[in-house]
Amino acid sequence: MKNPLMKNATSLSLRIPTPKARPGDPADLSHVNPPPAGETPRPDVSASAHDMRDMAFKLVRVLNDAGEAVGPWNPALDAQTLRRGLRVMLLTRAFDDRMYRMQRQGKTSFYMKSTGEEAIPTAAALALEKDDMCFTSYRQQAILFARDYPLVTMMNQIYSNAADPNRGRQMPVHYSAKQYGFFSISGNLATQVPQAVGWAMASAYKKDNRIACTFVGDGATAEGDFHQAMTFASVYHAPVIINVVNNQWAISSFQGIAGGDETTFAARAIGYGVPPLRVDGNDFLAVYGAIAWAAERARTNMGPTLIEHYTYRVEGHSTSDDPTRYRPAEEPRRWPLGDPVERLKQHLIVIGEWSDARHKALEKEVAEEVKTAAKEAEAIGTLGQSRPSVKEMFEDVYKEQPWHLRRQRQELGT
Amino acid sequence: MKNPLMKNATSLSLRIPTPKARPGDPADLSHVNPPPAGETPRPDVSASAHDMRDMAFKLVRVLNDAGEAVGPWNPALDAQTLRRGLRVMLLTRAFDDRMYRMQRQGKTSFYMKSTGEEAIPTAAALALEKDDMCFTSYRQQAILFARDYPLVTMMNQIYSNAADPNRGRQMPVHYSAKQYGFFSISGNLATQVPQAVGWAMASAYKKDNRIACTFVGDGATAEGDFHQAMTFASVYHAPVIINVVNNQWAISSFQGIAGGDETTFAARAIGYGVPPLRVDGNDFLAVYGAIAWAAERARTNMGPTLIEHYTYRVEGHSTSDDPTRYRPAEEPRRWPLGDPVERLKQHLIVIGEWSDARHKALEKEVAEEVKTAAKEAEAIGTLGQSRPSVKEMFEDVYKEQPWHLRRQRQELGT
Amino acid sequence: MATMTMIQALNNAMDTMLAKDPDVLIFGEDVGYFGGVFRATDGLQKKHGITRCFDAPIAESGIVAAAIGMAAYGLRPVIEIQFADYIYPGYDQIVSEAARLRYRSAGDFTAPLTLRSPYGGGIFGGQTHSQSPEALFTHVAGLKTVIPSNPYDAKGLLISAIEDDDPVIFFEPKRLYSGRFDGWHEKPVETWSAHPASDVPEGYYNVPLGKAAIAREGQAVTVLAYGTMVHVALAAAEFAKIDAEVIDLRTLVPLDIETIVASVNKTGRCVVVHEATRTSGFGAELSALVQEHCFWKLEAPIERVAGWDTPYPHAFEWEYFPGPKRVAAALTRTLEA
Amino acid sequence: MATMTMIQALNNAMDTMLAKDPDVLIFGEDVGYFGGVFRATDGLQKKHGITRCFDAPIAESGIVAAAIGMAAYGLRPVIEIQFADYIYPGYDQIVSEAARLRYRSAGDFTAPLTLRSPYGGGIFGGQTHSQSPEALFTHVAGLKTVIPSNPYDAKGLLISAIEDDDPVIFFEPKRLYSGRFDGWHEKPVETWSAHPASDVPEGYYNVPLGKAAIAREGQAVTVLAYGTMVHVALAAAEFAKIDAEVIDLRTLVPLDIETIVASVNKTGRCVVVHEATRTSGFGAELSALVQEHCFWKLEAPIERVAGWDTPYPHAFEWEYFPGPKRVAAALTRTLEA
Ligand SMILES: Cc1ncc(C[n+]2csc(CCOP(=O)(O)OP(=O)(O)O)c2C)c(N)n1
Ligand SMILES: Cc1ncc(C[n+]2csc(CCOP(=O)(O)OP(=O)(O)O)c2C)c(N)n1
Ligand SMILES: [Mg+2]
Ligand SMILES: [Mg+2]
Repeated sequence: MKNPLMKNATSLSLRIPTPKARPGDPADLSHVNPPPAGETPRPDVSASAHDMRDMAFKLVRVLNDAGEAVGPWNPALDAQTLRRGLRVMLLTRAFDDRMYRMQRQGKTSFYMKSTGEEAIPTAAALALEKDDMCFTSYRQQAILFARDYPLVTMMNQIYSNAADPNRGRQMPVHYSAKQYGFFSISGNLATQVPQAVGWAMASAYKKDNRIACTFVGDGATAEGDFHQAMTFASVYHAPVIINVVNNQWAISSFQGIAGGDETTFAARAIGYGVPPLRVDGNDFLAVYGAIAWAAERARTNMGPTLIEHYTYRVEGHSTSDDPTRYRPAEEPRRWPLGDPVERLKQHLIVIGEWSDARHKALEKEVAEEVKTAAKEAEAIGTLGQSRPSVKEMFEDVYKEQPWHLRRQRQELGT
Repeated sequence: MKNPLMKNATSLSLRIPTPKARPGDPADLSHVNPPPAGETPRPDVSASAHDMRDMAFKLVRVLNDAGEAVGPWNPALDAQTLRRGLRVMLLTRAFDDRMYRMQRQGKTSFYMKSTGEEAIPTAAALALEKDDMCFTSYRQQAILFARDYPLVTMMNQIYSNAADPNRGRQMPVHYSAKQYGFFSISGNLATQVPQAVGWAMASAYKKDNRIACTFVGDGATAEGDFHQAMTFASVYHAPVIINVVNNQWAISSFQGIAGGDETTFAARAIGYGVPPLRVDGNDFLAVYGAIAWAAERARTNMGPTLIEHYTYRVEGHSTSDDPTRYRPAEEPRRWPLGDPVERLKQHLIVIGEWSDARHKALEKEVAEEVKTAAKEAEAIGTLGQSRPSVKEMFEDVYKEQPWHLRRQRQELGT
Repeated sequence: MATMTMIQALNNAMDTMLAKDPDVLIFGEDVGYFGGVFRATDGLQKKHGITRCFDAPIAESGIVAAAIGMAAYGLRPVIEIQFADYIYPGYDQIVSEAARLRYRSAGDFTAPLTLRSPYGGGIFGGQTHSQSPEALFTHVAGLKTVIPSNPYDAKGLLISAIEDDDPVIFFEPKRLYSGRFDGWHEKPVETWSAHPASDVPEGYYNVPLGKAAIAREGQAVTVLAYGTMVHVALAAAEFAKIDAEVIDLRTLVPLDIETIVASVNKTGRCVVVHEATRTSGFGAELSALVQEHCFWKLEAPIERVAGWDTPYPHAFEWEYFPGPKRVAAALTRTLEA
Repeated sequence: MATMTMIQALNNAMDTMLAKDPDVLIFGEDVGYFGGVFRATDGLQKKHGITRCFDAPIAESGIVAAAIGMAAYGLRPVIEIQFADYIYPGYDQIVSEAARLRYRSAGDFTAPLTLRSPYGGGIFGGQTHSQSPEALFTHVAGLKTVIPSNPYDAKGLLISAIEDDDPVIFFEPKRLYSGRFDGWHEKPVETWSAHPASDVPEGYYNVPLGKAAIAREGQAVTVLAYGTMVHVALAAAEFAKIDAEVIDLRTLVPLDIETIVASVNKTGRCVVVHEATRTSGFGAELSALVQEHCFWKLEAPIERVAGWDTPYPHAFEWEYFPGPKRVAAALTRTLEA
């Protein structure tokens, strides 16, 4: 059994995973082999997690290359809902584009786009109830658009201006909107995931019927918080949907650095006895179907679901990095699962509910909407031009200001 | 798809898992359904983790009820090795018994037994090379016996006496023995698991051929450290064996509180693309076979393995608790997988290499050995009767004593 | 009124709040059926139901995070960290999340949770069952830190903490759980029943956060202490026969600066006592504050008596613990300065 | 000799040590191919090979733990925590493990690792890219804490940290990475090349840990500072036209008490400056130590100028940051006291 010679026969070596292609190489996405749309079966919502293990290695897809919605995961949405989804995605994209430019113009300090990933938060928001609580990372801004949160207020936050609901205290894009079922975004990765589980436990404790829905990046799944979220969700059967947005990158690190070369992120669920779903994240209908499945499961007291959304981060991580320094410049365009906006647009056209002309008009409309909001926000002021009263720096540290903060405020002379 | 009525149709409720039986109830271990010995297949050491997923839901067993070694996992050890294993287990048990009594007599502050779990560390130590590094919890003392660490030195540690190798700084049972491939035990649960991975990465980095072997309790798998260990081991293919000792209890919490009601602990491996093994932890031969399999894999650069050892904590958590306050008093005796010592003894008798008489003699021999060591240690002194020089309190905080510690030492007058 | 030990008073505080407010719930490692390794939650699950007091996975970070989520929902979770020494895995969730949630969301979400944890040494717990990490929390804006020294305060302060709308770190001096330990470890420990603060009302009351108590009035020197060290300071004053004014801080943040300043201005001398390691301990803050506020009245250097800057060593429990003799020596030095 | 910015000097220190010692290796989030979000490890992977400088999962606790395991094996890992604000998930491994490994095993195992992390504000990073958590490490026995203020020291201290046999927390004032920022944020930042400390030898040298530097000699008042605040203190002295002696601590633990005491005994006055929140900041320890050692020589209360006790707020960067005016005001007050 134990071979005494073996010990000296091999010497170990340290393996550091690397992506298939770096700047200068041609993009290589040959490992992305999506199954045809419609192929992956849809288990009953009451299926046992154990029986669903294989779902971690499949890919839920509804929209085929021809733009048709096929297979058991098709949520069979009406055209109005589909157009609503398209609008939210376009609005998100227009908003992202404008705010990115505003940052480049020095009107704020920082911005983060969600380009290419808009289907995930959009479809999730439409599949959930409005009062379900979302615990997101910084790349699910589309949820706010889907829930009709005022654009101007988002911009005020980005500009840290006098009307900023966060009172100038958070970096741009760290929204908080309790009335819109949107939990305060943290700068610390993954912390929201176990918090969402706690919120869901509270909802169950109060015999409420609201559920929690949380999002975390592929990279951030490595944090201990992810494990604790899965453990607590599993142990207490918390009514929560845990979404891993696998957009292939974590700043400059490809998903292999988070373990994605070894198995899928959906597979993590298996280790906790939680049902896994793995979804084409650029397929609006597939995401909707998956979230609706998980939401029904959660709401009927059957506990948590882990969903991996397979997608691609088309832009840089944020305004602070240049992705062509660490990946082939054409990789985004080569992404085999296409663009979520284009795919939903095509589908609507195929079913006769949309046209290129209407699409152009909608693009114009949302650009106008963003522009109008931007004017309004900029009239209040961009970063440094307008801001809340300095004395607010000392407020909300505690509910009531203790003496030492009062004294510090006086020392500053505000 | 989305049923507007559903939302109000159900209200959630919070589920808190509970064990089948509490004090006053009859012990109920009906969920423990071990497959017959020999049934679980043995994959090739180079099998892919993906193909091995089902191993997480099986149970590697070699010793059948008749005491025969059967099936593909039988490591086919010679009688000498088997007797050595038996001796180490008996020695461990004798040591535990005596030190437990010493604590009860006030000769030290604290003690922790490993009764019922001795096969796991013992077989592991015998299946590993002597210079493989073990990162253990407080319940793998048998490794030290298996590696011929001096009993007296262990007792000196337990007594915090003048000869304590830890210089009176650690609570009892927190051994450290680098020369014996035994990493310093921490009081903080699970921290050793990612450290073991780091050690294994270093070994690979240095093109060494030593591997790391780490142990963590079922309860402690919930710590973030466990997740990080699995992630790093998976990403860097670290030559490490990660052992979860599922002894059903974490102080007063049954393993369902750590997620054990939902799936197996071995299943955690699947989410990281790490091969899982699930082993009858009370079967010396099964544990040996599994560790040898994983060691060969690690040593030949094929990376980590996660092994769940299914066993039972027969005694209280430590000298600080009384288990009959939270579980039926007869539960330990009802454990369906028996006692590891009895099972190995039976096997040795069945193969004609042992007898009741020899067993009794061995029991006496190890008791004597423990007694002799105890006398020697007690001659040096028990807790409070003897200890290192007080000035050692200020040493080893840093390699060199900085001024402030020098001054504090002076202030104390030592 | 009943006579209670500190652990009984804490148990009673939680019992009271579970009965009073359906939004209060308790969880932590071993706190459910078993009632906690120190029995703080003994009987609460049985009395109030399994969803009101239950066991948690061994995951301090998850425990804090779940409590934050619950608090954000609107509950008032009370969590137990089994030993303060094991709080660090949860440190990020406490510091980055609970402490800043109100601030970062401008009050949109808040985290009114109470984190209880036994702390301090004196039980031969070695380096991982003896720590006093309070300074790691007093440095963090947004947290309140509370440490009681007797049964009456323990109950009243814990109730205030649970009702407080901010996150409260509530450290319980485990050495005081069952008796009034005053640092004379060779002598038998005084039972709580011999002490007036063991008279604890059965029902609801509170002791406000942010208010110190004067444990002993005196003229010669001010001693600032909390937790077990209050009793050690009293024993030291008696031992050294010094007319010390012993202030029991009770709440570290927000601190009752007025009581402190009034006392030091009166005595002109100050000794700060804690069990935590000295460097960057909370005593440093107290010393800095006292000299800032009372510089012109100070007649001697402010002394700090604290745990040594080493881990808490198993075999040297009483050399490490800043007992009455060390405190008495500091009092004497301060008076002679 | 070459002219280097601080980030270049740090990069050069790691380059030097990778070349000198095969047991040195570097890992952290984005440090490999990309060279780190602040480019501290730029080019090192390419030059020294992928196993010498590589990316890690986003798991600060795992990063520290792996480094501890490597250090226990015998390597000298250098890890980067992307921002000091993200160190807390790794806090348990640092405090409970790295800091105590030598002590608890009586030297059987040690943890000679270096943890580098950009810290401090001034870049509009808001509450999660601006923190100064040094006091959370100075309180922990077994850790050394180092903070450089200029390129020459940065390289020399980092080399000492890597060679040190104890775990070292090495905080890098990110605001100084590319220029000598002195707190006058409205003015253009002075390039490092204009400063003598940008003359950095290409090869191996070190600056010993535990030794402060006198950044400016003076007679009127002693200013204790480190990192960015050294330059702010210099600017403040100039602005207030006060003959301050500015001490650049460089190492916080172990502290160079001799240099501090000699200076305060000379000037009789002391101002402590840091960017971290004030309460329980390292300034409290400095203030306490100074009054313990120099009580009879002090002619005015020791002042602390520090970050306010709030999170670091995005829109109020310069009201939060303790700039030259606030420091100057404290200097003036101290002289007038
Ligand atoms: C605890 C913590 N560590 C590190 C960071 C720095 N950081 C911000 S975003 C990011 C990458 C996250 O990648 P991923 O989770 O995949 O999300 P994505 O940006 O791709 O949406 C890192 C490392 C952080 N914000 N918090
Ligand atoms: C970080 C941390 N949290 C809590 C504890 C307290 N504690 C010590 S042992 C234990 C139970 C561990 O159970 P398990 O991991 O199943 O191991 P077993 O004791 O069964 O071998 C607990 C909660 C600790 N030591 N460290
Ligand atoms: Mg990503
Ligand atoms: Mg266990």
